[in-house]
Amino acid sequence: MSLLGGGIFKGMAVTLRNFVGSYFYKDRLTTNDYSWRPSDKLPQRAGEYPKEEGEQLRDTTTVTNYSRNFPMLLHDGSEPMDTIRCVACQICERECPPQCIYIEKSTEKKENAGGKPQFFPATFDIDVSVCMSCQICVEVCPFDAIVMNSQFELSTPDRFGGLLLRRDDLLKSNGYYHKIHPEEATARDKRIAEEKAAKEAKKKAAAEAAKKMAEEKAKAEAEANEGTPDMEENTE
Amino acid sequence: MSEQIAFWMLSAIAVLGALVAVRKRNLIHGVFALMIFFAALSGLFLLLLAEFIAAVQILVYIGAVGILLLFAIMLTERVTGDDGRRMTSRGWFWGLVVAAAVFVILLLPAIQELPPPEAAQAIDPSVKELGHKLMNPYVVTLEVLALLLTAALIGAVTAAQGVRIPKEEDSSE
Amino acid sequence: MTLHHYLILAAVLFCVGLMGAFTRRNAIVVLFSVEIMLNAANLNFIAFWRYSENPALLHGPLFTLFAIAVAAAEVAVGLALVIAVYRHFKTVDLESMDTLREE
Amino acid sequence: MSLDLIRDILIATVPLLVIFPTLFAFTTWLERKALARIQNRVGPNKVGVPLTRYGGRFSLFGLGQPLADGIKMLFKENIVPRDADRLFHLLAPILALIPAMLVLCFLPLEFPWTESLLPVQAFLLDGAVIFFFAITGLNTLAIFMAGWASRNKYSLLGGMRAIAQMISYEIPLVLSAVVVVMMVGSLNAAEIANAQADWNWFVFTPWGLAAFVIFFIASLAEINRSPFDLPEAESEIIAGYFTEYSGFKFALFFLGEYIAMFAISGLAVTLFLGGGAGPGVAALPWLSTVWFIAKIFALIAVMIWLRGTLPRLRVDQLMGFAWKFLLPLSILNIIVAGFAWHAQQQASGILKAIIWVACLLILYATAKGLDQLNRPNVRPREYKYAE
Repeated sequence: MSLLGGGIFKGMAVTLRNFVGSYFYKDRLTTNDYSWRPSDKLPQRAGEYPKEEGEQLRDTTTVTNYSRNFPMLLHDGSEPMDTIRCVACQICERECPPQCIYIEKSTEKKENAGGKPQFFPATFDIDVSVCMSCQICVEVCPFDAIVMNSQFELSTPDRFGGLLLRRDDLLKSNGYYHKIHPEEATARDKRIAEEKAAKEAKKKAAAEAAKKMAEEKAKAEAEANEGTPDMEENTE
Repeated sequence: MSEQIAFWMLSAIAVLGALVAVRKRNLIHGVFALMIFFAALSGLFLLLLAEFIAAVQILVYIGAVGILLLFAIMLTERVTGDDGRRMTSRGWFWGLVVAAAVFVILLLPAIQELPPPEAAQAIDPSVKELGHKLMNPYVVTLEVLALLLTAALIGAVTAAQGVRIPKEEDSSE
Repeated sequence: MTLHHYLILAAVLFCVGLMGAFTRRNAIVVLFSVEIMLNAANLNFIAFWRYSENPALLHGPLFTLFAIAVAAAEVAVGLALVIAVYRHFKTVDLESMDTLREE
Repeated sequence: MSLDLIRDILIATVPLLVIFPTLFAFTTWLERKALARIQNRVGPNKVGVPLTRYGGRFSLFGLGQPLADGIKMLFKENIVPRDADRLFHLLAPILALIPAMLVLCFLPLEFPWTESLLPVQAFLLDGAVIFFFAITGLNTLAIFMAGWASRNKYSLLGGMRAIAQMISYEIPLVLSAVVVVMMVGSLNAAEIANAQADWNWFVFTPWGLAAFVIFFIASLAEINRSPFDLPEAESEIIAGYFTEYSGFKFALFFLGEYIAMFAISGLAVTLFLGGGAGPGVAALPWLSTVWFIAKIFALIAVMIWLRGTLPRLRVDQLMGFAWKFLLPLSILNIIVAGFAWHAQQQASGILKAIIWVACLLILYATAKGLDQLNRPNVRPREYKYAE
């Protein structure tokens, strides 16, 4: 026989403990104090953080490593458009449930990080007012070109243009990715390296196999050339 | 003086509310006009020092009857409450004539046959006295009323639940 | 304010209700009108009580109290009937419920 | 005569219209702070007293937040849906506020400056308590009006839910107040409060305690507070009846809701918690107002606490709780109170104690039995694969 309504009292005891505890144990409070300077101007576009880059990075890295907000595009080098990973295959655009991605493919090819001439996105827009942070674009991308950012300061006074992130807003370096999501970035890089190695190995093996095949073929042909008269005889 | 202002205002609101309730095409607007009428009437009861009746008027008419009417409209009409078809009934003219005739018949004694107007006596309205009256001389009436309400409740539930109508009756026009 | 004022007001309200009941086709509006008439009658009772010889008897409020209770029951049953009728005829238009009429 | 009357009425009512909206602003801040602390957050702490800079040194625990919120609400765009019924869309928030403000007059709140105005004070009305319930019921209409006028199915659903819920919970609410009315023999709010002088609060009797618990639960449902906030359930029907409201109209709804909270808590204080009674009142009469408001805030603190604790009910659980648990219990409570009160009139000392214990046992056993009867007939889930 439990006390009638005992569950409610138990729950209230838990919340009371949290309430009182939050005043005495500072480590209970999970929020960090948000450093906004009164002199900061309001950003005109989402992601334009009115702070210096260092501070901005610190701000995104103060949130936990597992925080994800909206997607960003990765590049590998110092010059974003030379080493962009995205090849404008438009898979993410098709898969996006709220259809917040808009891509225009470039007309000509250009060398990218892989050293091969590839298409690149002439336009790559994400409407963050529509995006629901589902991370499906990240799942489907075959080139590891799109990953989740954790930047949260996105407020702007402009409801329409300000919340539309352009390609150049979205491009972030791999180093930045390593800073905000170290574990995930390391795992991803490792996987990319392994895949690359496997590809290389496969290529090598394929080349060897082709060589072997060619040798065998040559040998067989030589043998065949010798044996053809017999065969002709046999068939006749 | 203040009593007169209150009377004229409340009676104007009551008559207007009743007229709108009766003539408005949109039924939901009509119900709200009806509630304004009930509220004005409750004010008139208060003016007549029948404060318990005024409270009951609000409680029963606005709180219960009005809501019930709203639900009935939502169940039977379109949600917007617009009565799209022809609003007036066939014999509307004769209806008006009869209403006017009844008005005259009601008005004549009110004006003529009563003794000259007398001032209201000072009374001490007491809910307690009303309660004692309900419990002592009128207790049988109260019990019968309770039975009636129960019967009405059961009747309403059965009527609204509906009897299973056979299929062929449904299809016949 | 005298009794006459209240009686005339009640007469006006009653006739407004009567007019509604006679001139509208919608069953629910007819129900509104009946309510208006009942309330006009209640106003009469209270007014007569207030200006009566012996208000301490509380006849007016008591009668009105019973009338309100009966009216509440009436509305409940009336609306239940309207809904039942709506189920059957798919309308609350009083003039299209004419199954008994000879064609 | 007329001018004096008008002056008296103004003196009696204007303080109510000033004090309670001010308390409303404070309560929103209190609620946000308390809920934040319950969830181990800090809550609003940036906006300071007026005229200090945003995030400045004098933030004073964020006490300026209500003011900032109010200014924001005032300047927001007022959006009316294209198909909405414009008149009703405008009237609904006003109609939501009026009854809530009106019933404040029925609380026996005596301010020092109103002592000379006894004839105009509404709580001296002979049927103050029944008027209170009658006028609180008008809130339902405003909510329905808002839901219907928005021409939005979620709003309409919210409005319908609100009507069903408020009608259901009004019955236990009134029936639990009947116990007190029976014991005092009056519907007059001032008399009820006076009857509880000298610590004779009704909450200290078994039937009074049961009635208080029922009243408190039903009042939570009546003002759409968590865990009974189904009409405005964000996760199910967006925001219910005020989905289509923005700016100042939304603020009016918000204000109306909180004023209703004060009003119903004030009635609970009047009926069960001794009104303005408390230590020191005999010496300093104005302390009774302070005590009254302090008791209201105690009840509101419990409401906030409950909001931080309990999840929202399901619709069928909500209706079942009102009709199958609270209603039978409150009817039984009336019967028990009637018999026991009569019995204890003659009894004294030990017999009285026995009656009280018996009453408590009967009420608790009935509540427990009703609880058992209402338990859904489901076995605990058996896990086949998980341990």
